Amino acid sequence: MMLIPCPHCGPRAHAEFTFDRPVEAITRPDETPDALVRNLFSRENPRGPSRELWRHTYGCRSWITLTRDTATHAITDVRPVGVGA
Amino acid sequence: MSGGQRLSTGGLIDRSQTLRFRFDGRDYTGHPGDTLASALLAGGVRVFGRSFKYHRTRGLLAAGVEEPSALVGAGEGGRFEPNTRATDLFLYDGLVAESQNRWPSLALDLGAVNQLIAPFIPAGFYYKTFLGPPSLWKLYEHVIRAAAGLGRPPHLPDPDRYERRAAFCDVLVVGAGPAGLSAALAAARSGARVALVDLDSQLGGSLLGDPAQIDGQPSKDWIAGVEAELRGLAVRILTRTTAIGYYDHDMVHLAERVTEPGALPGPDGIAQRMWRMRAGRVILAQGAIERPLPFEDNDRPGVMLSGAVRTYLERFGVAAGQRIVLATSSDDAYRTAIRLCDAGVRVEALLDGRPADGIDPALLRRARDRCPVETGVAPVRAVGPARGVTGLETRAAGGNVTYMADVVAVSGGLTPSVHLHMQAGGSLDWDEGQGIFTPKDPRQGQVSVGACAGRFRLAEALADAWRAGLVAAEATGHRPVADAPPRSEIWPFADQASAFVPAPGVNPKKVFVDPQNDVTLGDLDLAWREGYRSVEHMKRYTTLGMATDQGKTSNLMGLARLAQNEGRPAPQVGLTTFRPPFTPTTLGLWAGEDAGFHVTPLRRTPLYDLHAALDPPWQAVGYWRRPRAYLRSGETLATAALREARMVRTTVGITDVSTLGKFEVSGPDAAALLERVCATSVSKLAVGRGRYTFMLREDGLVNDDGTVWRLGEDRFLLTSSTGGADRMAGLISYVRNVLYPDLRVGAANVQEHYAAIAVAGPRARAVIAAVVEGMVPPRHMSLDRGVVAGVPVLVIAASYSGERAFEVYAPSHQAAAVWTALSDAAQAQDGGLYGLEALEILRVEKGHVETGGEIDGRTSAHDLRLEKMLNPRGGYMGQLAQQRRAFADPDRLQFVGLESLGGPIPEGSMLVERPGFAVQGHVTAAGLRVLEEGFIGLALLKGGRARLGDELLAWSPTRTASARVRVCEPHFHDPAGERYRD
Amino acid sequence: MTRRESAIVTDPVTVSQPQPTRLVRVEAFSADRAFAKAFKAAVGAAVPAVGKVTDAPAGPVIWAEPKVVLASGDAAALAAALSDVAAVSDVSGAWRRIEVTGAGWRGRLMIDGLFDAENPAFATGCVAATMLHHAPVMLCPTGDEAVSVYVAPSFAEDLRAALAR
Amino acid sequence: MKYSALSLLRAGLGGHKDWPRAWRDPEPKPHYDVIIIGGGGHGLTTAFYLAAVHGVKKVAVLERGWIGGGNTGRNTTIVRSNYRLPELHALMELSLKRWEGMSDEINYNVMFSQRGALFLGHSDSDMLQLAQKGDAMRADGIDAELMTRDQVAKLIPLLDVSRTARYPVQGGLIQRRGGTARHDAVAWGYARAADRLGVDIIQNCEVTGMDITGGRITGVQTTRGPIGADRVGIAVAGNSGRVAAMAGLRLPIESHLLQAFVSEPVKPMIDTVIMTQSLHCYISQSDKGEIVLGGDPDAYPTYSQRGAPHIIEKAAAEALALVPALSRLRMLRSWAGTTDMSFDGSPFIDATPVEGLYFNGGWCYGGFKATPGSGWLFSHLLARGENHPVAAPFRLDRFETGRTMDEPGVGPMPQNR
Repeated sequence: MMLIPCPHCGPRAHAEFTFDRPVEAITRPDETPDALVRNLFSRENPRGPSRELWRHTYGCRSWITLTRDTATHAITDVRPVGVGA
Repeated sequence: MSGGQRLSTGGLIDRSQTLRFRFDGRDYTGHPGDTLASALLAGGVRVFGRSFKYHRTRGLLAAGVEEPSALVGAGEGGRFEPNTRATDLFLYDGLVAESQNRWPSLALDLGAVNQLIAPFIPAGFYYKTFLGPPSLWKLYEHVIRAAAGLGRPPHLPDPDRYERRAAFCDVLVVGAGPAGLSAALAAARSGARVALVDLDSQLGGSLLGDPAQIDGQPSKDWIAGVEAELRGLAVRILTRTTAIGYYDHDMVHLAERVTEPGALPGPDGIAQRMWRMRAGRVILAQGAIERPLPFEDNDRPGVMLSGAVRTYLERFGVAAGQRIVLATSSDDAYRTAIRLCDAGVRVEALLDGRPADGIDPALLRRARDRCPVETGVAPVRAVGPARGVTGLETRAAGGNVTYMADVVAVSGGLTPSVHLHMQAGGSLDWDEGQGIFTPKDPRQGQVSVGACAGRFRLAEALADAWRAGLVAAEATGHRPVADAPPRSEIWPFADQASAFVPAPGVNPKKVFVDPQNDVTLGDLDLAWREGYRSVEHMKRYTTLGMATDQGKTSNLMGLARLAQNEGRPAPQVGLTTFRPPFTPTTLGLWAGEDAGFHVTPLRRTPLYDLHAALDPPWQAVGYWRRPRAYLRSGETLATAALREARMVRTTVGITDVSTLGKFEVSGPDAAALLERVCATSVSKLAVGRGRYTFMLREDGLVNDDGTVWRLGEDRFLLTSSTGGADRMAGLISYVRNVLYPDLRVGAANVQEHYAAIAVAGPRARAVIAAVVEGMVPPRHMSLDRGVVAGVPVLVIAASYSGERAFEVYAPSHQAAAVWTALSDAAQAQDGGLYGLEALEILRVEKGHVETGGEIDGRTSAHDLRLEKMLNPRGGYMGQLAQQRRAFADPDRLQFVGLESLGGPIPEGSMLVERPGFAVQGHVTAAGLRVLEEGFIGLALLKGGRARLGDELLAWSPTRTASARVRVCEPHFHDPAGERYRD
Repeated sequence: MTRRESAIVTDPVTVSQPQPTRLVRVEAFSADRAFAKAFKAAVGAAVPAVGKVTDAPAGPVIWAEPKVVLASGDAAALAAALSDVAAVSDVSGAWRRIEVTGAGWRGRLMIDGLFDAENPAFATGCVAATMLHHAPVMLCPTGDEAVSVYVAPSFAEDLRAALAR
Repeated sequence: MKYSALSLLRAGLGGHKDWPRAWRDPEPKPHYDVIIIGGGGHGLTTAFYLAAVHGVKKVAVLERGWIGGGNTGRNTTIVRSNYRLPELHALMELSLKRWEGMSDEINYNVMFSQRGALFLGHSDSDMLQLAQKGDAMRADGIDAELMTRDQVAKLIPLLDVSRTARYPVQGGLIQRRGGTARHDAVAWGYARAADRLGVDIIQNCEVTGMDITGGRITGVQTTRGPIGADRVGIAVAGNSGRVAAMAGLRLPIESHLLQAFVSEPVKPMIDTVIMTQSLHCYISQSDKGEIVLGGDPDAYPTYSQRGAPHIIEKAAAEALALVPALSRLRMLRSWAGTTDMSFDGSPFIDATPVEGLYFNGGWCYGGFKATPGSGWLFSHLLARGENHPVAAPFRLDRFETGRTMDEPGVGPMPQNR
């Protein structure tokens, strides 16, 4: 079970969090149709460091971005997103 | 005379107490501190079980968890545990155990006939035969399955409980042998929060079977002293606890056996406990596992590991046999020979495969003082019947010599236990001389000390472990103490040579590498000849190392054979993957508290107890439970539901809708946020008014629907379906926090703040007027606030049933009084309660789409006839994605109504021209006209919007039911909505 | 030689029935001084720091999310007082409070838990939101031998039974 | 040498000395008509059908490790075609029919056991959904039968059918032709059969780059040197993203992880494959006697092939809720595979924008049952350059057009699947 260092709550078990998407897949409603298809419906899907959007759903409910190595699960550079960022 | 016997003195057992137990129907005795293995060995038992394929007799090989052969069924009834290692069960009074995988009995097992056809059933034979159609394989399979499997399957539910517990520490030490104790002491003295776990029943590890002098005192006393000091330093000490899995970021799962297999638990009823231990640093001190030697019939009962023979002697006071011969390629066996002789047990000879000049002369002298020692001698064949070995044939320069013995103690050297290091993602070094892999790069916070790091000399292990303890304490923020590490007497002899290659002339087909799965060197050679040359192919083709011991004593010998066949060094050939659990772990323990009824949480609405008192049939909706109907005596579910539906159409009914999603959005940008989340316009809504809305997913398909209400200039209430509530909470939070963090708005999830009670029917207005003080019943799609029985309520005039209806929102902890008041008023109007079934009948007749029904995650706004409500200004989630070409395909499945031209329409059935014709759609909901005759339904039909009037067959082959139907508008009841006007 | 007692503090605890709360959700439009001033005036206690609880006359004030605080009191009054600096919603019905009292409360919260309640740093004045027996909860120690466990009403009955087991 | 009881008998008398290698270990040739990247079940069946059905002579399968080492060797061995959507019916039923002739087709016993694949229903609404799935199957010519609680109880004596269970059993939907198969045997069997038709199976040969000139593929770079080809087919499941990236392609695929675990072997106790509408666990018993269990995927992208323990805990709890007698069995081993999750849960069998380069992937966690069907369809595409009708809907551009096939209707985020 990964340990995710929440910027507000400190290190917590990843069962308290939910993965939402890679940051590249964040699509605003006002994007162009091509950008939408590119961001939402295709992925770089790297084997290695990947910038991701998670939420501390069963903790402080805040959103965070972090870099996680998809092979070793090493987690670095955790930052709050949006409100209170 | 042959077989084990209890010596009059010695062993760490409590001879003052006698424990009685049964094995295969016979009574035996033992003492506290015995394992089932040591007690049976003391009782002269030699055959413990039968092997998987050839059903050859199996004795006791080891003393620890690496035991591959002595597997028994332990306990009775719901506590019966098959495949239990006799070495991993500490004796208790009244234990009942049985041998397994034999019919009719252990002594006479018909399965042994497989040995006659052994030449025709080598590894992988089943891939080459039993060919033909699957129907033929089914017949063969029936026989194969009956023969396969080891223990008897349990068939009763488990009466005991399993607890799961989180725990945290700075330093976790796995293994409480000399190295583990030293590391734990160093870390604890330095002030770290330490946990020390060991799978044995007491601390000491290898010292229990191999006592030594440490810090000038016998190891027994040293251990007791260290344990006392550790407890004084608040170290959490867990015995009978196995570190079974090393997971991400130094989380280690520890399986604690609170009770022995089959034993009764204490008052708390807990049989085992799983610890989720999060550690800062992990010090692995798991020790090493001894390797057997390759010779013919080396699987005979009586062939045992040399360290095990020593442990049975020193720890359990049991001589494994009357006359013992030792064969070794390591110094370790010398200690066994010396201790046996000192205890008066007859040692026929100590046979060392290494040349004389490869052995320390001082060690040879010590052994030769006590028993004959020969060097350069390799074992060739175990002599003796299936019942048990009677001697060992060996080859030496002078020729073959056979030594008579009832126990052949073997040692091919020690293999460091690198399982957890590898599970953590570590890598390995290879030492060709000793034939061992040792831990290299850790990758996580683990370090290996002592024998599991390849450090077999006690003095060296103690010092190395002490340093590791200090480093771990410092790494977790504590100042390391300056004390000196524990010192032990110097016993320098710890050399070993790998002895994987059998003596010349030995028949590989008779050399057992994996005794439980009956895998021989011959099988490994066959696999290699046939091209299964990756270590993983060899393992899977021969099933080497796939038994319950997972190859703890066999994997390396198998790997060495492959390397020999390949002509490549072992590290290039590689090992198979180390996977959790380290030792097999009870499924009930994995399930923890969630077994049985608590497999998932049960969410109760605030009015649950009021419903439960009427004992309604429940409908699971996610983790919620909602009443389906309130049956009166003599009613079936169907008749009750129809009565309730008619009641709502004619008088008034109330129902609990508390599970709906509810969000209170407030602030200057509240409308702006809602117009991102909802696909309909919201900002033009007048205060006090509400309207239907729906939400799209980012891929443009409909996600959920609900209603939105303007409570104030900057305050809205948004509702969504029960099924969609959690999805909507996530979507709103994503839009608010990630996409538009700068909006001045707050979005509160008030799903559980409000209980919600729907009041529907022609007399609903009268009920509201009678019960709610301080307001006039709001007109349709309007809201107002009032008081019911002293409780402040919000009343919104929304309808799902198609009747004039209201939803009364009250704070959850005050809702019971509101329900009772409304219920009494409804009964006064000849109305009453209605449940989900009636609600479904009503909404189908009205033609409302439902999340999970028509909104099936594959339908668009246009498919569901909702496109006209889309917000013309756009900017809502999913807006762009719904412009993709396929959304305009004419043959999309579109929402329609169905009128039956005959009987009831089977719900879920396929819409076809005629049976067997192409499927053109399916029935999403089936119902009936509540106050008139006729069966109706809702459906999704290809190009449905343009096919009003078409006639089709609603066909259900699985229920052999069908109905001819005509496509129509999906609104059967009051399409114009006149009933909403007062 | 017999099995060592497992190293767990098994002191008894008493578990109360779920109690209603008077919590009000206050989401600051921006966490600036204006908000802090208005909040202190309206609630009678300072805005709690991250992971902290402050005490106000009407009851505890609990940090919940970035820019979100759960104050105790009357929702309408707070909404009026804070309308231009925060979004205020009554969530009193969305939480229940279960009191766990006794020396063993920290050990009890480790069962089927994810959070380190045995860490002495987690003491009176702290709040930790986590999962306990599969239920989302907020844990607020209120003394050396007492902790308030806030949980949504729908999970409250199962959680109380699990804690009392 | 043909495998049969007779040949086994004859070999037994000779000490099994003369069995030939099941597949050769050739050096890579400079050029092939078709290269398949990925030596799993899908790659090997594709190569076999290219040679056996389409007569393509020079075919190579390039496997970076050992054949069958990816998802082929990591799944829970379930074979069925009880899906809901028509496009998946056609695909999975084509595959199931090929399973029924597989052992004879490749003269290698894959132990395909048609013991029935049963979905349990725990409420009237579950039973309605199962009836709908069954009706959809029967309408497309696939066997499906509803079962009452008593019939289910007779089929699975150890199932908890008590009314007070958290998920009381109401009945089920069984596909009798579904069941299990020995996963390793599928890889080895097709490798042997393909090798006998001249296909080169090249292990320890990782593709490290693609040679593309003028928008057309001419070959690949590998750890054993460059190899030319007229057409290249990608069938690497969880590594689809990384291999496609070598050709500059971004795929609608995210690599996730699914765990599975087995118990110690016991005598027969479960004779059919158990799945359930309301829970996510699935249960069967291998011929060796191990209970094979699986549950939820780990909901985040990963190539680690190592899952989180709380997922296993949930799967064990669900399995015990259905079959309480499993409690005292012990878990012997747990592992994980890398699942190539597509964004509607359906696979891709299609050409790519690079001429001569074709892609087969996106099988999520349901690829094993589709192994022979996937090979049949992908070989058709590789041999003829245009898709088989059954494979036509599984286009790479379906997310641009919107013609998605989302069976559970959960939308584009793979972790919700």
